[in-house]
This record gives sequence, C-alpha cells and structure tokens, in this order.
Amino acid sequence: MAEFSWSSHSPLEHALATGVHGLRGTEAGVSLTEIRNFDLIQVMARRGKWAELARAAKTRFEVAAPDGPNAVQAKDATLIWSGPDQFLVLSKDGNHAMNTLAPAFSGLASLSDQSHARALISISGAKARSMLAKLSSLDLHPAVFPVGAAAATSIDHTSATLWRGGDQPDGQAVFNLLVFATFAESLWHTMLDAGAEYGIDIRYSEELA
Amino acid sequence: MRIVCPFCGERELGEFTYLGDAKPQRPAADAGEDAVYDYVYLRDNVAGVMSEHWYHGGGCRSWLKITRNTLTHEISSVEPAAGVGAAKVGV
Amino acid sequence: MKYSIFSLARAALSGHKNWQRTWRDATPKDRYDVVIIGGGGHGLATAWFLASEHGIRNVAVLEKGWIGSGNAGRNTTIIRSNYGLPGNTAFYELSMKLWERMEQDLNYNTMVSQRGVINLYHSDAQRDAYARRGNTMRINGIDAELLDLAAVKKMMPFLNFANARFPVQGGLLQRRGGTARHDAVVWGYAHAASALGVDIIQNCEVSGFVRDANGKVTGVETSRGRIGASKVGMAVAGSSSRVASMAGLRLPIESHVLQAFVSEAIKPLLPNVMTFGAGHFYVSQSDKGGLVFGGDIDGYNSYAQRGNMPVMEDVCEGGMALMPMIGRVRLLRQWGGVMDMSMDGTPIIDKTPVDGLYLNAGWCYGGFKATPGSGFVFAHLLARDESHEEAARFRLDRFRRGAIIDEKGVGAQPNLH
Amino acid sequence: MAGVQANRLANGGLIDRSVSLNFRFDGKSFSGFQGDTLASALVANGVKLVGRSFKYHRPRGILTAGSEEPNALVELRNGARREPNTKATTAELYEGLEAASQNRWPSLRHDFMSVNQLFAPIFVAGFYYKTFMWPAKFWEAIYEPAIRRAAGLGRAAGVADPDHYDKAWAHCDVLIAGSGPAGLAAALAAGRSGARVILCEEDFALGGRLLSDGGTIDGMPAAEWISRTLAELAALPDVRLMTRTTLFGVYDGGTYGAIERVNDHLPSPPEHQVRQRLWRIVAKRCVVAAGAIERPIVFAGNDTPGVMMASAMRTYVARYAATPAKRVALFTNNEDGWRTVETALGAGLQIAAVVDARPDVSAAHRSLASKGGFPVLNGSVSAVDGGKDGARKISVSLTGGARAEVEADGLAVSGGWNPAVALTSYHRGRPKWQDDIAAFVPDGAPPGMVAAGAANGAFGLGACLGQGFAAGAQAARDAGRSGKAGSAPVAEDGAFSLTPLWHVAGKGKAFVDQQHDVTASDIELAQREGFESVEHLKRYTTLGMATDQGKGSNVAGLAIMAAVSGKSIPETGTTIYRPPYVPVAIGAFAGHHRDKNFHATRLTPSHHWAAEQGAIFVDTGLWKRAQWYPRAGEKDWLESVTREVKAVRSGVGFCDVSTLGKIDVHGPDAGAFLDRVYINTFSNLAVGKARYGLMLREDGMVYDDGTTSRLAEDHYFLTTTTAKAGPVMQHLEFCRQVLFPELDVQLTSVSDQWAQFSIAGPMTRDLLRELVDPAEDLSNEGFPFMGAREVALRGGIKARLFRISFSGEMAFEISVPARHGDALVRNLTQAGAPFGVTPYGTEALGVMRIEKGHVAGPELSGTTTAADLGLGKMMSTKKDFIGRVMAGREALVAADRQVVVGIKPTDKASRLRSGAHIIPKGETPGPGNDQGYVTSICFSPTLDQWIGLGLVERGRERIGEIVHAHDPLRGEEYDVELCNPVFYDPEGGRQRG
Repeated sequence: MAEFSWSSHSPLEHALATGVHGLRGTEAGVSLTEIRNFDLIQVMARRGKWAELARAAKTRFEVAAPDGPNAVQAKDATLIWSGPDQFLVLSKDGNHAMNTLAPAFSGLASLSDQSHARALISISGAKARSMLAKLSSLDLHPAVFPVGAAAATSIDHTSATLWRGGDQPDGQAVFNLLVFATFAESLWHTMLDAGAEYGIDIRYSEELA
Repeated sequence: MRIVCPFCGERELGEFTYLGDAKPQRPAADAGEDAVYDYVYLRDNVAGVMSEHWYHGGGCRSWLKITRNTLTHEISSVEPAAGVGAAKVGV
Repeated sequence: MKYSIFSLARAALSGHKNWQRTWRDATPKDRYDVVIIGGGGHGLATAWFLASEHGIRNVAVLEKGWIGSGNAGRNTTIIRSNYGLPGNTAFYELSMKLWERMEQDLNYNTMVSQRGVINLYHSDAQRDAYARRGNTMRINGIDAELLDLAAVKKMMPFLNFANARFPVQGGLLQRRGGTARHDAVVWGYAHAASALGVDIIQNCEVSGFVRDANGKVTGVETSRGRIGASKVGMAVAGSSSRVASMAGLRLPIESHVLQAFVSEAIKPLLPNVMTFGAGHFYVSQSDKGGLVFGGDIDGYNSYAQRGNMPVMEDVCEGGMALMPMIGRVRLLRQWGGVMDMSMDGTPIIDKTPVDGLYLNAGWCYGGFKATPGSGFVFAHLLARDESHEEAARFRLDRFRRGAIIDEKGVGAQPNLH
Repeated sequence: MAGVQANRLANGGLIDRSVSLNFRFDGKSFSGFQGDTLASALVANGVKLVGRSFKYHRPRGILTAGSEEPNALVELRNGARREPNTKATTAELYEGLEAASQNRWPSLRHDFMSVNQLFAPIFVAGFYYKTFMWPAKFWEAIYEPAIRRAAGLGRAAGVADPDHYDKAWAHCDVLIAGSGPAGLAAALAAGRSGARVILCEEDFALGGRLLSDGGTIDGMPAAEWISRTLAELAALPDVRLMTRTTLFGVYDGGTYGAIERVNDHLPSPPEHQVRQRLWRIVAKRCVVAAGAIERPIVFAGNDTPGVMMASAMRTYVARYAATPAKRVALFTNNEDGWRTVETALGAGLQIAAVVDARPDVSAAHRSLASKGGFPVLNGSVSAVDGGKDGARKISVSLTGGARAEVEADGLAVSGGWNPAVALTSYHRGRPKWQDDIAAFVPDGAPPGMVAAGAANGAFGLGACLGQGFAAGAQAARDAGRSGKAGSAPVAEDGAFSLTPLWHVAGKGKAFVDQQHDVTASDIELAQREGFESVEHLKRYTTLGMATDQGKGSNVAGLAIMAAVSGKSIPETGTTIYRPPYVPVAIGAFAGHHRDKNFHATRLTPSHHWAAEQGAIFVDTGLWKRAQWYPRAGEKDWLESVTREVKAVRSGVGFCDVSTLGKIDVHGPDAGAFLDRVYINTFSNLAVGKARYGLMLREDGMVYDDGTTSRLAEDHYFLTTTTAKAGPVMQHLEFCRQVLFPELDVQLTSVSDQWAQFSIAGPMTRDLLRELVDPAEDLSNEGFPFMGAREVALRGGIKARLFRISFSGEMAFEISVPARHGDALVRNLTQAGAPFGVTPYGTEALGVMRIEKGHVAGPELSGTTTAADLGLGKMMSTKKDFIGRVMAGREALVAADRQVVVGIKPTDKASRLRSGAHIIPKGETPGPGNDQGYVTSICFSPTLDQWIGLGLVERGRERIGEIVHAHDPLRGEEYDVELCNPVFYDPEGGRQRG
C-alpha cells in the first residue's frame, strides 16, 4: 500500500502570478504579498470567562489580548481582535496551533482552527490606500487607522479581517488582510483590477515574517 | 446610513443586516398560539423612533439593538444584544 | 367632458380654453355612504367601482395631499398577472382583464401597453420554479410561455450572453403583461368617478375615527372637519399601520422603502418589461424614452420616501450584469416609495375587527398592477359586506390560521419579500 | 486643419491657444482649443443650430454654459462609446472629438419631424390622455408604437460599454461642493483649521463664476487670488481638490455620492484606467457652495437659437474668448444682467439695446449706455424673429404700451438667479422663499450640511467669500478641528436689484421647459384642468423632467402656475427635489461589478482539479460546483450523469461537498442550544455520533436541514445546506445573542476550513482502507452508520470521517483541512483506482438523492412544514423549539395539504418534468383540481426511467393512484403514478451495511 503525500496548496496558488501586474514603466504603486503557511486559531471566551482567558493569554503571549479592534504583536504571534470577547491567534511553526493552544485555554474559551479557512495577503506601497479605498469602506487615514489598528469588516460583500502591521523601514504602511479561502481567488482578481492603474508588484512568501 | 457599532466603531450600512422591530419578545414555551402569533406577525410599525434588531454580519457578527427614527433614519443609540459580551457576565 | 380626438381638435380651435377640470374640486359634505381614505389608484378605483358597479355614488375619497401622491405616482408602472399561488393568480388576472378595458371604461387614455413581461431564469431550479408558476397561470386561463435561450436571444439580442457571471438560460413570458402610465390611471379614475358623483377631496388628512357607543366607526375626523360615513374603507398603502392605529389596530405589516430610478430619455432600446433572475433588477422603457428600473427594497423600516446608495448600486450592478449596453446611459432621477410590506408578501382586503372599518393594505411592491382589481373587489366588499370570490383568500385572519400566501417562501420577515 | 474659428476673439480667455484640437460635429470638421467645451468651440465656430426639441422638433441652439443646459444635447463619440444626450456645454473638447445632433431626421437643418409643429395646436400638455382610445386595438398596434418611435432623444450605443468604471470610498471632516468664491473660501478656512477637506468641482477648472466674471479679492484680480489660494490649499496635507467631480446626492449618516469623470476629457481612457469613478464620501460636515443658476424669462420665441442666458454669454466671451453674437441685446429684470453688457463691450461686441423690465436703471448703467451708444428700453421682449440660423430681430413691448424692434443676432436673458438648493433639499426639505432675490433659498438641510454663498442666496462676491469662509471654519470646528482659520478673504458686494418677471404674455410659443417643449400656455391648461399642485403640474406637462432636471425651468413654471391660480409662489411650493444633481452613467453605479465580476465567485478545494478533469461547472449561489465530468465519446450530459450514478451504485465514487455550511457549536450549553433550534433533540446525541436535524422558522415552516455530529462533550459540528449556510449562521447567532443569552455557547463558521468529500458506493470501505491508517477500524461495528470521529490518514494527516449517506449507498463523508483538499482529491483518485473510483458531480448527487427520496431545495421551498416533507414525526413534543407553536396552526396541519410523494410516469418511456402540475386522472385541468406539482425530477439509471418527487394534495394517502401530469407550457400531458418517495432501497440496508 502506498503512502500518500498531503501537500498543502494555498487557495491563491492558482491565481497568483509573481511579477508586475497592470501599469508598467514606473515603480509599482502597490505591493501584494501572499503569506502561505501560518496557524490561525479563533479563540472565543466562554460565558463569564473573559478575565480568566485574558490572564491565561497574558501568561502565554506576554501581551494583553486585544479587547477592542486592535492587533497586538507578541513575540511569536499576533493577536487580532475579531469581535467581542474573541480574537485570532496568528502564528507559525506550530507554536500556537490547535493542539498547543487548546490545553492552555481549556474551559475558558472555545477554539476553532481557521488556518486553512483564510488566505493572508500583505498590502503596501505608495498607492496601497488608494487601492484599498476601492475595496474597503474603512477610513484608513494614518490618524484614524494607526499601526496596530484592526477591523472585522467586509470587502466585496465578503467578511475580511484587516489590520495594520508595523511600518516598513521606509515608513510605508503595511496592511494585512485575511480573507476566506473559497473567496480568495475571486477577491484577488478584484484587487488586481483595483490596483492595475498603479502597477502591482506581486509576490508570495512561504513563511509568515 | 452609518451605524456606530459599539465594538467596531462607525461602519457603513452594507456591513449590517436588518431584522426588524426589537420590541416583540419571544413568548414563553407555554404562552399559547395567540401570544406567538402576536410575536411573529403583528407590528407597531412605528413612524418615528423605534428599537430594532440589526446584525453586524459584515463585521464583528454582533446582534445590535438600534434606536432609529423611521421618518429621518436618524440613529440615536446602538446597544449590543443581551447575549453579546457574555464572557464578561458575572465577573 | 368626453375626451376624444374630435373634442381635442375642437378644443384646439378655441386655444384649449374650454377644457374643464379633469375632476371636480369637491368640498366635503357632512355625511357619505362610503368614505374612502386614500386618493391613490386603489382608493379612486374603489370609488369608481362603487359608483359604476354598485350604484353607490354618495362616496367621498379623502386624500391628505394631491391625488396620486403616494405609491400610485412613485412606482415603475408594471402590470402583469404572473403569480403562482392560489389566491393571487386569479385576482391578478381579474385585474389584468380590467386593465385591458380601462381606457374605454374611463374615457381616459392610461396608455396601457401590453408589451410583454419576461422573467429571466439563470438556473435549472429557477426554470423549474417558473415552469410551475407558468403552468399555474395556464391552468387559470392566463397566457404564459416558457422561453428557452434561443428564444430569449432572438427577442433580446442585447443581453449579456457571452460574458455573464450568471448566464441567462431562458425566461417566463407573459405577453399580456406590460406597463401603464401610472399618473394617468389616477387621473382617469378621478375623472370617471367624479363624473358619476364621487367627491374627490384633496388636502384632507384623516386624524381619527368617529366611533359610536358600540365601537362602530361612523365617520372620520379630518383636517377639513368631521365627515360622517356609514362605512369607511382604508386604501392607504404605505400608511396603513398609522391609520389603522387610530382605530386601535395592529397590522401584520411593516413599512419599507422601495427605490425606483429613471434614466434620461433615449430612442427605443428595450422591447418589453424584464426582470433579471440573478440579481435585483427589473426594467422597462417608458413611452417618453426613459429606462424605468428598480430592484430590491432597502430592507429597513422607513417612512422617509428615500433610500440609500447600497441599493442604488446593487440595482445598477444588476442592470449592467444583464445588459452592459446601458453603461453610458445616465440615471436621471432616483426616488423612493413607502411600501406596505405584509408578513407573507400578499395583500389584505378584508373587514377589520372594528365594525364599519374596511381594510385594503399590504400591497408590498405589487400594488400598481392590482389597481383596477383592488378597486373592484374592495368596492364589492364595501358594497356587499362579503369578500369577492377572487379576493377571498386575502383575509386578515389568514396569518392566525396559517393560511398564508407566501410566493417567495421566506416567512414572516417583510424585508425579504 | 478645419475651420477658422471665426467667432474667436483674438485675445483673452482661459483657453490654451497653443493646443489646437480638431473635432467634428454632424460630420463637419472644426477646430477649437484646449480648455474649450464642445459648446464653446461651436460658439467659436459660429455654429448656432445644435439640436432639436423633444416634441415639436424646434431648432435649438446653446442656452447655457453648464449642466443646466436643456437644448445643446449631442450624441458624443461613436460606436460602442456613443453617449446620447451629452450636454455640449459640459463636454470637454479633445482631439478627434465626434459629436452628432440628435432627435432629427434626416438632418439637423431639415428635420422631417418638425411637421409636429403643425399639430402643435393639438399636441398640448396631456393631449395623449384624451385620445388614441378608439378603436381599442389601434392603441397597441398603431398609436403607441408611433409615440414610442417619436419619443426619446439620443440613441444609446446598443452594445456593451467597452470602458471600465470603479467605485471608491473617501472620508473627510469637511466636504465642499463647488469651487467658486464661497467654496474656495470654505476650503481655506477648513483646511487652515486642520480639517481633512475634500472639495468637489464639476468643472475641469477651479474658480466657479470667478472664471467668467472676475472681480477683485483681497485687492488682487480674481485669477491671481485663485492661483494663490490653490497654492495654499495644495500645501495643506489633508486637503483634496477633485475637479471633474460632481457631488450628486446626500444620503444618510453623512454619506455623499459623487461622480468623477476621470477620463471623459480624452477620446478613451488610458490602459488600466477607468472612464468614471463613483465616490462614496463620508463627511462629518458638508458645505454646499454650489452657486446659483441663472433663470430664464419666458417669452415668445425664447427658444430661438441665439437667445442665451446672460451669464452664459459672459462665460463664452470672457472664459472662452468666443462670441455667440456680433450684435447683442440684453433682456434683464435685474442688475446682474448688465454685467453681460460690460463683458460684451469689453470684448468689442456691439450692443443693440438693453431691455430692462425695471423702471429704475442706475445712473451708472445709463451712462454706460450713452457711452456705448445703445438704447435702454424699459419693457419686455415679446417676440424673437429668427429660425435655425439664429435670431434676427427682437420685438419689445415698452412699458406704457408702445412697441419697439431691435436688430440683434444674440439676445442675453437674465431673469435673476436661483440658488442651487437641490443638495440641501434631498432629504425632503422644502426651500423657503426669499423676497429680496425673488428666489427659493435653503431652509434647513440634511444633518451636517450647510449652504454658503450664492447657494444660500448671497449673490455678492464679498458675501460669498464671507459666508463660505465662515461656513468652512465652523464646519472644521464642528468636526473637532481647532486650528486657526485666519482671516477671510474680502471683496466688495455688487448691488443686486431685481423686479420679478417670469413670463411676458404675447403671441407665439413661449417655452418654460425648452427640452420638453412645455409652454406657458401648457401650464395655463394644466391649471384649467385641475392640475394645480406643482407635482400634478410636473406630471401632467412633464415640466422639469428632462435631462436638465428642471434646473432652469422649474421655478419659472411654478411662478406661472402661481400667477394663473392666483396664489403666491411660496404657496404654490416646489416639487420634491430628487437626486442625482446631474445625470450619472449607470455604469458608474455598477463599477467593477459587471460581466464575470458581477458577484464574487467561490471555489471549492477541488475546483482546479475538477477543471483539469474537464468538469462542467454549475453556479450554485456564488459557488462553482462540478455538475458532471464528461468523458470522451459521451453524447450528452445524461449519458455522463448516468455513468456516474451507476459507478457509485455498483462501485465507488466521490463528490466534493465542501459547499455545505459548517459551523462549530462549542460550549457547555451547546446541546441545549441545538435542542432549541432543531425540532429534534441533540443534547442526547452520543459523542462520536451524527444525527440528521431539521430547523424551522418561527412561523413553523421548514428552514433548513443537515447532519450535525457531536465531536466532544462540548463541541458539535453542524452542517447546513449550501444555499442556507450564511442565513443559518445569522439565525443561530440571533438565537444565541438575542433569544437565549443565558446559554454558554459559541459559534464559529468553519465552512472554509474543511474540504469535505462524500465517498459513496458498495466499495467505499475498500477505498478508505487504502487511504486511512490501517489501525483505524472501519468495520460496521467499529464505525457504524451515523458514526463520526477523527481518523489518521496514511502519510500523516488527520481527517474527520462521518458515516452518513445522501445517496443511500454505503457512504462516508471525509473532511481534511482545506489546503489539503487538492491532495485529498488526488489521493482519492489514486486510492480508488483499483476499484474504478469515479468522481461525480451535483447532477449525479441529485439523481441519487431523488432515488433515495431525500428532500432538497425544491422541497425546502419555505412553504413546506416538517409534516409536508414526511418528517413530522421528528418534531419533539418534549421541548420547546423555534417554530413549534406556529407549526400547529390549523391551516398548517390541515389534512388536505400538499405533501411530498414519489412520482413516476406510467409509461416508462415518458419523460417527467419539474413544474408539471398534478390533476386527478380524467378531469379537465382548472384551478379547482390543481392538486400539486412535480418538484424534482431525474432520469433514474437504477429504475431505468424518469422519476421525481412532488408536492401533492393528500399525497401520502394516495400512493399507487394514477394521476395526470399537466404541463401546458411545454405541451406535455401524461399519466403518472404517485408512489413512495423512497425509490431505492427503502429498507436502508445498503447504507447501513
């Protein structure tokens, strides 16, 4: 009997073509990078257990879990608010995967693995906000949506999680976007159409930074 | 219309779904057909300020109780439904 | 005054100085046999049928503003009888037959145009649902045809067949469906009813009901004084809950805003009335040349007679998905009407629990096409105190009994109908 | 190079004479300059006749210089880009522009339809309501088609718009409509205060009337002040000036609609760019500085080419250096009109006369007249002589009764100014009448909005600047910005005196609404016939319903109505103002969402694999699902589907069912929660077990069904139908958050987390034994029917395995994390190869569910009860659940309800179709015996005939009865037998085995 290979395929693998899309001849206004391998766990506090969960999270991540629309950077994870009394844990290398997180929050929270349910796209570039203005109804002005701001929102009538990561060394803002896997290819094409007039530099990364 | 979600902040109408009047309360199990008929079918259909159920399905997935004027669409208050934030109940 | 090409030609000779008012400007009398609240199409049609069919001419129609100022003057002018459920099918066909003789009945050209109404389908499931509906229509003696893709292509070659997200597969066609000039329907009924003695009283807002010791309604309080009535009929779709509440009634109705749109006038482009089956969009072209179109209700309770952008965008997205040739045609005007959305999407024509008060309500966005039929059966109810055969299922107690007529199958949530 | 621009002044104007642009109008070549509109270029080339009116096909010229233009409408561009009804007055000139006049045949100069003018005595307002009624058949056959053909203005392209559109959001503290003095001053004040500002200007140049009228601001010429102001605004980081952008509507919560004509000034949009962009602007405050619109005076012949609004004439002369006439007369009732005389004199034009309706013309103007050598006539213009080549002579009724005639080829008309009150009135506000300017001004506005400057009835330059600046500063403060606004720009206010004059009585047609040919006598007729309400007036005469939206005509029309009905203008009132402020391309409202992008597309984890196999896909909601997998040599879908079904029934097959909604229900009260939302009980379901569940709506009708498994004491895995995945999630959240807040339960959609496949057929276990770790016990004892648990797969990953069956065969559903879905489908193929494993699509799935009598979408129609579906016994009597009480209503438990039953034609060769109705055998079909209909059909390879399910009155009591299938739509009549809906293995041995 044969053993089987269980290779993992990103929902964007088919649609993503690295290189420049749209306007050429100048520096691309938008940079899109898909991040392919990550663990993503939805943590929902149980009735009356928020305080305990918050303590347990603090112990584990050494940062306070977000209790409002923010993304908090821990040393090996990002905790992204996803609704009242709930947050997403984004990490890699199995550090905070289901099997390690579940025991830590046992009885305090209900956990659902979302690692395969989403695609993760990082958006930057001088025209990132112009492109996002066509996709998102959020006000992404630096003063309104600063580093660490997060939003559970909709893009193209589809749920999405958007948060602002740390700025790039050149000071440019970085927006991170989680979209549902089965919508990802469709949304990707919508993003390409929205950004084509600025030129898009397309890449992917096998690893969460 | 813009709705200030108590959790997410001000958001665009398209992120929300409407259910309707929040005044009717689901009757107890033994209340009988008349009471449930009233709950399911009859409406004050207020021309003015009414309390309504909206769902922030395109955001944090909270059900909200919104006080809104049906003549002007002006929203005067937004509160989470009773079961939202249950994790903070009793502590 | 009789209207015809001859009277028009004669009038032209005198510079049109001899035309009289289309309807008399009546002042309220103390008392009427029947008072109808609401000077829209339904109220005026009811008055005309009371006078013409039942000989009841001591009738007043009370209108809070100008006649036709409610949904009669804010709709997309579509007439059809392509319903699928018992209760609806025969009623709307009754109405259609009355449309077909309206101009001669009223001596007023309401520009009834039977250019055909086609509901496009985009999936096998939709085709099957239309087949069921079309067969219901045929069983009720109504014309219906199920068109396949080739037939639709021939009839409407301009649709997006090549590059559509949800390709058209065919359509259910009712050739006798079409449009009518909405304002003219109001004026035509006013003209004809007034000629038979009906008092049409504008700027007369009802503020309450007069009740006797037994609770029977014996008249109405209005902005123009108290008016006595043996019977009072409500035909105030959009305001039904407000008026009913004056009599202490709560109704299975919510008020919602439905937007409608018209484009600039262009030369004839669309042959018929069509509805998109994969989105919220329906359209026809007026005789003046504007594309008249609409889609879904905004979805929240409203009395504001205006809507918001998401629905406007949704409707135009549907239009562009269906026929991208309209991209450069410009939207000229946007407006909103207040719909009486009933809990099953079907109207109510019935006596109320209050003696002497009769209800004609819950038309959702189907009220215009029902205008003559609604007037006909409501007049019957008012005159004879029993439901007309074709409106026998539009009872108020059907919700309590479970005898609901839910064409869309979405249940007691008005914003989904 | 074509044309000589004979009417172009040698100097001046804001045109760029270094960029000459060629264009064609009605096939004739002309040239203009960068900075021209089509209208100004036509003026420069001496073209007077530009269009034909709607009803009478009267020759028309250019009346205005803006978006209020009723007459100069053209078909712009060619082919698929043809844009009907384009206002020449706002269309920017570009190299190669092509425009054609419209609503004329065979040509603009010789328009056959102008014979309509002969019938004008009959074609009065509403004439069609009074005739065309006899004989009745003639209306449909003759009259109406003729009316329709005659109606309409320009021709739409008739083919798909080749350009792209998009939509975007913007956010600001202060939104400003208009860049005239008030708008720029508002932007300065708000910007300096630190506010985020967006200013929308519909023109391609900023400055509003300053561009035409000049003036002195802060001691400098207007042009210099504009450039200084723009420089200062450009230096502010959060001030955004959007030209070619019209703010067209205000919606709830401070949301505004604006249309940006991104590339309409070019022949076609550059690659990757859109033609137009729809903006949804969210603003805390809005300052409407949209200015005012000069209004006409209605007199006979006022539609003759050469008659032009006075301010428009100034614009053509001053801004475009183009002269609409050589010898100009002015007809005014106000001081402002005289500025046209000043401008014309400055450009060296002759002034023929000024006809001023006011008795008291200022001394300054009188001296101007004597210096210029032209008469000032106190009176009114009563007629214009001329035709398609323009005006020639103007008749004047002098105050006191005498008459005068003036030779002129151009007549500038000013009846005063109407503030642009549309934006402030869109929330059903009614503007109020202001006597001193005889105009409606805003009376309140939607929340957060304020009008300033001319839009607010302040016509002086100083007042505009002052009001704009104050409004901008206040708006910034209201938005929470506290920076210093500094001082306001200063200018003198000119005198404004006006004597209202709306209509000059006289012989000949006097047009109120020029595009729709509504005359003053039409309004009188409407009044005579009782159409006195302004809304009736509008609807009866079509006044104000043309593409200019009544910008110029409405107030004049209601003033005439007021006069004939003996009321004041404010008593007469205005019609309701409706957006958009200018007509907006439908394509812009759709944006990206057209063609394939109309709606998003959802792809299953095996999509690309299925595409490689050549699968045919079907749209199911937003999903693309494999419908069947054709193989070479198969002649049609039925052959493929039949093969797939047979393969499953005799061997093994698999199908991607990832589209089902999947919800994690967590928490100590998860079981109690499910008991309340399902009609059956789940709290007693053992861990490791699955159960079929049915949900009702609160009105007692079936809402959804699916299989829910208990994976742990506090964890259920709930599935929904594909169609209801979203609505059920919302419904469950409502139950959790609103109805049952006391329960400790959490819900998460995991629909996208899991790739789920059904594996079905007698050889399912054989396949799974290849795939699953040998340590897992898949025997009937080790993994019984309705078992559910996690298993290890060969090669290292874990999967969930559910022993459930939709096909009626021995079957499992297997799910793996979605990124392994593609691997799973390939591994299934590999593991199943020895057993001839066959992928099957939704058609085969549907065939097998019908053979098995399972209900699905067509039966879950929202109008069926559990009992109708034959599932009434599932309803627990021991607990409350959603829908329990209403399900008991009399009509829902009536004995004669239509219930699910199996249906098969008595002739095995006969086809069965969904939507056919069921009539008792031997009866004539009619409403009284229409007993139900066929809901679902398939060709059953197993039974070798067409079979189906139906909803039939008392169906379950009538098993075995032969009834009639009536399908008049498709012309089919045949007998069918009502039968047990479970056609296949009714004992269920196969799925349990």
